[in-house]
Amino acid sequence: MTTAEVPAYAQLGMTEDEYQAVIGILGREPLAAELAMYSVMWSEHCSYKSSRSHLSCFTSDQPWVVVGPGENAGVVDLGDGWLAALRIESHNHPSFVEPYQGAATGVGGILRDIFTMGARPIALWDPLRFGPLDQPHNRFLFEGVVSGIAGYGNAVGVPTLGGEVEFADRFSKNPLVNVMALGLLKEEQLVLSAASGEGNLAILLGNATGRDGIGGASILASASFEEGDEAKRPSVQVGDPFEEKKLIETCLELYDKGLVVAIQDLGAAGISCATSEVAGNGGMGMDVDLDRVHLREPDMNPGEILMSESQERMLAVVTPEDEAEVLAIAAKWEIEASTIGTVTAGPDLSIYDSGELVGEVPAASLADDAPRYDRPSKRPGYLDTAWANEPQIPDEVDAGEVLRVLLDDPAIGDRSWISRQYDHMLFLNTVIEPGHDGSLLRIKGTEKALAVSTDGDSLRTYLDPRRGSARIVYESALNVAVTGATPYALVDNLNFGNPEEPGVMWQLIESVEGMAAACEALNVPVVGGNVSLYNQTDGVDIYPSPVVGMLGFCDPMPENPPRLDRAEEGMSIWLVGPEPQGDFAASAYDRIINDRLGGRPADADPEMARSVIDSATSLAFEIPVLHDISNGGLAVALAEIAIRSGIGISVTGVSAPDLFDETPLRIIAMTRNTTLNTNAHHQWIGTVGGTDLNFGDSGSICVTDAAAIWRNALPRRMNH
Amino acid sequence: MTIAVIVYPGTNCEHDIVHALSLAGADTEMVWHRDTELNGATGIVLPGGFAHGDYLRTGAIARFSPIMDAVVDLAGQGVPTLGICNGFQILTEAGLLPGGLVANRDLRFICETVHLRVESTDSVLTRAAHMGQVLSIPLNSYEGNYVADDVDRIEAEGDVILRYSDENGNVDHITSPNGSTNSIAGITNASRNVAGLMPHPERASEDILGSADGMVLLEGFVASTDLVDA
Amino acid sequence: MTYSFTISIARKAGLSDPEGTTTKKALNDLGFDGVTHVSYGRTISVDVTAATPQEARSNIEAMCEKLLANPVMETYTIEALA
Amino acid sequence: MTYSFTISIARKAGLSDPEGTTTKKALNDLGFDGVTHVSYGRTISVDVTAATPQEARSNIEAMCEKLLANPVMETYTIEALA
Ligand SMILES: Nc1ncnc2c1ncn2[C@@H]1O[C@H](COP(=O)(O)OP(=O)(O)O)[C@@H](O)[C@H]1O
Ligand SMILES: [Mg+2]
Repeated sequence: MTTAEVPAYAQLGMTEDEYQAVIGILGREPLAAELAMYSVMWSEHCSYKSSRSHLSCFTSDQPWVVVGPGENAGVVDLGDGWLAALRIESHNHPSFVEPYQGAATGVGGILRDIFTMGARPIALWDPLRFGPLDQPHNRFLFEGVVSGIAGYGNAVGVPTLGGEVEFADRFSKNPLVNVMALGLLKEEQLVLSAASGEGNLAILLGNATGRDGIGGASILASASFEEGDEAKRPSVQVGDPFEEKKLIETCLELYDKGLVVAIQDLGAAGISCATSEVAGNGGMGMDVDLDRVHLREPDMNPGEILMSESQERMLAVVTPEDEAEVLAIAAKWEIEASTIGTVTAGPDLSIYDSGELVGEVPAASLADDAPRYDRPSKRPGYLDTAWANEPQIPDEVDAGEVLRVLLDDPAIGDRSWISRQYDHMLFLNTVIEPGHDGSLLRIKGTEKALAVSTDGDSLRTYLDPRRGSARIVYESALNVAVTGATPYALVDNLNFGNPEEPGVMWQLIESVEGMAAACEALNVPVVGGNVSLYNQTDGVDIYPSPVVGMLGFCDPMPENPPRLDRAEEGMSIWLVGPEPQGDFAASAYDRIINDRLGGRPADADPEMARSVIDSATSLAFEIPVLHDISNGGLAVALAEIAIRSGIGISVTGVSAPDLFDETPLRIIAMTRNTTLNTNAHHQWIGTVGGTDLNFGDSGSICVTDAAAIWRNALPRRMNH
Repeated sequence: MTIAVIVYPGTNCEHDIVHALSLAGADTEMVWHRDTELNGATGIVLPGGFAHGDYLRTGAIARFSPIMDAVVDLAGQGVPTLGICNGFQILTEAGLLPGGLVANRDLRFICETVHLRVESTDSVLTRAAHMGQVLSIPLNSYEGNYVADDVDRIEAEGDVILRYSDENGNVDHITSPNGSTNSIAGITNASRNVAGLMPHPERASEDILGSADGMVLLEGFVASTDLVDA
Repeated sequence: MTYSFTISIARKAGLSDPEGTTTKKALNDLGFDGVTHVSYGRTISVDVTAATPQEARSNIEAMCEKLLANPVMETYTIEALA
Repeated sequence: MTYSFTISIARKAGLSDPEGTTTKKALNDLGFDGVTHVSYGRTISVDVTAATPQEARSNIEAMCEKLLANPVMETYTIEALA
């Protein structure tokens, strides 16, 4: 079919029914600019049309939730007037097209979500997924994404405190680049995105509008990729962290002086999305004059101006009396600003270009009337085969030999090849830096601290989306608990394949329900999230990859929080949590040593989860070393401590298979004395000392050898 | 007695250095780069960050900020002047310190705690440290690789104040983290009142941050500002 | 025989060029009011040994495609030096 | 009248050129064994309005001296475009 035969709405990715719905709303055929607006605002990326009905099982009614899902970021109360804002986002497809700029603009976008709320962004985390590093293109993507995050995050002046990374074949043509951001604010600085006050003005702040990423939201984020799609490349957006830095300072000064009625960042669908959202959220309308938009390229048409996704722009609603002061503050920080609109009683968003009305639509309809789909779901056929294909673990294993292989895995080995490229110290808040479990940040001037962990486990969620998803919630909770924090709020990022396939919808629904149940069990509110669907290339869906970002909170912070490098001669080693259950499905042992994937992951018991997590939080105030057991089981967790502390460890009475078992909800604790003060189930397993990691009859490895392998896992693959 | 902390668009370590200088007992005042006066400043700090986005060359555009006439003027009068990281780059661009900074050897950003050996105590920055002392201080830069076309003169005149080393103070040029010529991490000018270094002493200002070794440098600097008549 | 080439790499038209924009502003601030546009590019000079000039050039073309230029954002031209 | 110039800036000989060194190594690793030397440069294209071509060029020279190149580390050449 030639383009001429394809109707305009279809070229923009709309279905016939959606087009009819637009006609129903307007009572006429849409003008070109109007059609462009609906097509982007009703895209999967902006409207969550496939997932929205399933997200309602998340709850966020805990009393410390100040702003739940729906705004740009979730906000929770930390007491004494302090609030924290958090949010997670994906930039998967743009990062595949152009890894450096895709990842960089992803960082820029998430930061705007945070300072839109009135908060100063204080930290970032980067959950990543790529194809195996033995393929050059995967190395190219990985290198590009990491340097893009570094290039933007470091220059914009927000430290990146951690993240996670997985490598698996299904991500080769569809890497996942998620970013989580955290902000801090005082109560009185909180701003929302609902415009009010007829006659108030809308001011566009920041970068000039150019032809960046027009249609990017609908094309890149809402449709599957095919081989050859690289031709769509002109829609690459170039990030400018310097502009963003100035924009952050401008906005924070505006909030400080109380000059902002409402504010919204410009993301997907640019001006059309931002103006309709601020107006629609406040039940108002807006007159927008496109002639006043500062442009990078003079000859842009109205549709292009409305749809442009140029980075580093914000839309602030201010009173006419404050306009001059707002413009002066922007000028002081050396950013451009233009007054492009006026708030009206509504309900229409009316767009003018050269004095002519080029679009007039009910503002709220772009968001509220977006279609919702209850797409069919069906348990996929692969599960029965996979579950039947149980891991076979020999009774006799040489743990030293197994460790040599596991420690060399790029997702188990030292990830400081990544975190060394990120400024992770700016603001002097970082108490636990990347390379431990959760990150821990102090809040200067208070006793309080925040902990964060991001976690995903795509192979386990593939084998059982419900159990796997619950387990990542518990794992992230444990990761923050071992720093002394209590799990306090969660954001989630749902990276899935093509939702038009029933098997993918089933994975999504199971996953959401699994996460929701775990959050319920821990009384952790879900304050926000992001959905990234259509992660499918050449007909192959990615592994279902929900990712969570857990915020933990402590007040006060432990004076000397546990660290992996604090093990010393003579300390007692304890294993806290359930007995091993032979949980090898999607374990590092089965994936890496056996080179296969199968079986059904164990379920995590909510009662046990509460008990272990609570005990971790309180032990963190008393003992020097506390580490949760995850990828690679007990043996890898102990090796990490031995390597980081530069000392040997002797374990007695743990059989070889149990060393690599990945039964959830377990932690290692080390104490200077011979008792462990906890109610949770625990047992003594050994002592710190010597030069080897010694597993008795099951084998041993010298710590310096283990360290060399572990340290070299990423550099040997990436430094050529 | 106030130390002026200069803020350019894109600077991001200004709050951190203010925090650490106040731990060292100093009063500070942030000065916007468009200002032109530094009345009464007994010391000047150019903090780290990405002034003007590091576009063109690091420090190149910042060097022409309106405040720079006053900085050059006071530095010429002997007022203690310190450039950290991006501030160091600006000082070299402004000609207040010799040499320049180019991309790290492996073309990757480096954020990690490194060891520095004190090479000279004859500068406003190192006066409180002792010769050969090894300090554990974070480095955080992409363009931290020091080059100079007259490095022999710089060495001969004793302008090098800090070198990258191992934890025992051994200097090995091959293993310097970023490829710096002669492992140079910090230098001073002929009058010893202007100093610049790539690592961030303010990031090693409290034990809870992993090291407080930067304080010996900052305290020395603050002490030298105490000697200035405002 | 060694052949020398210079490869000039420019950003594709239409993409934003923050470095160019910032430098233009700096030049205007410095009093160079006449400056109306600044854009950035890079050059890579490569010496390569090959049997014939044709072989050298086709080598250089392969390097550009594979590594030196980013086809998503950049265009390039190759110049042989005498 | 607007005149266009391209300024090519190179690292002074003898100073380290990490971009060049790393790129040479990467090319060799990719199998381009014949590559014996790689060096990096930047180009800045500037459009400037002036009364005469001479004035435009002397303006460009002033920009280079003042801002665009760093004489401590770099050398530059100016080329006028037709
Ligand atoms: N992509 C990344 N970016 C930055 N830091 C990372 C990244 N991946 C892993 N890390 C850091 O490495 C450490 C170990 O990560 P991981 O093994 O995922 O921890 P856990 O198993 O406790 O969840 C963490 O501190 C984490 O923040
Ligand atoms: Mg952990």
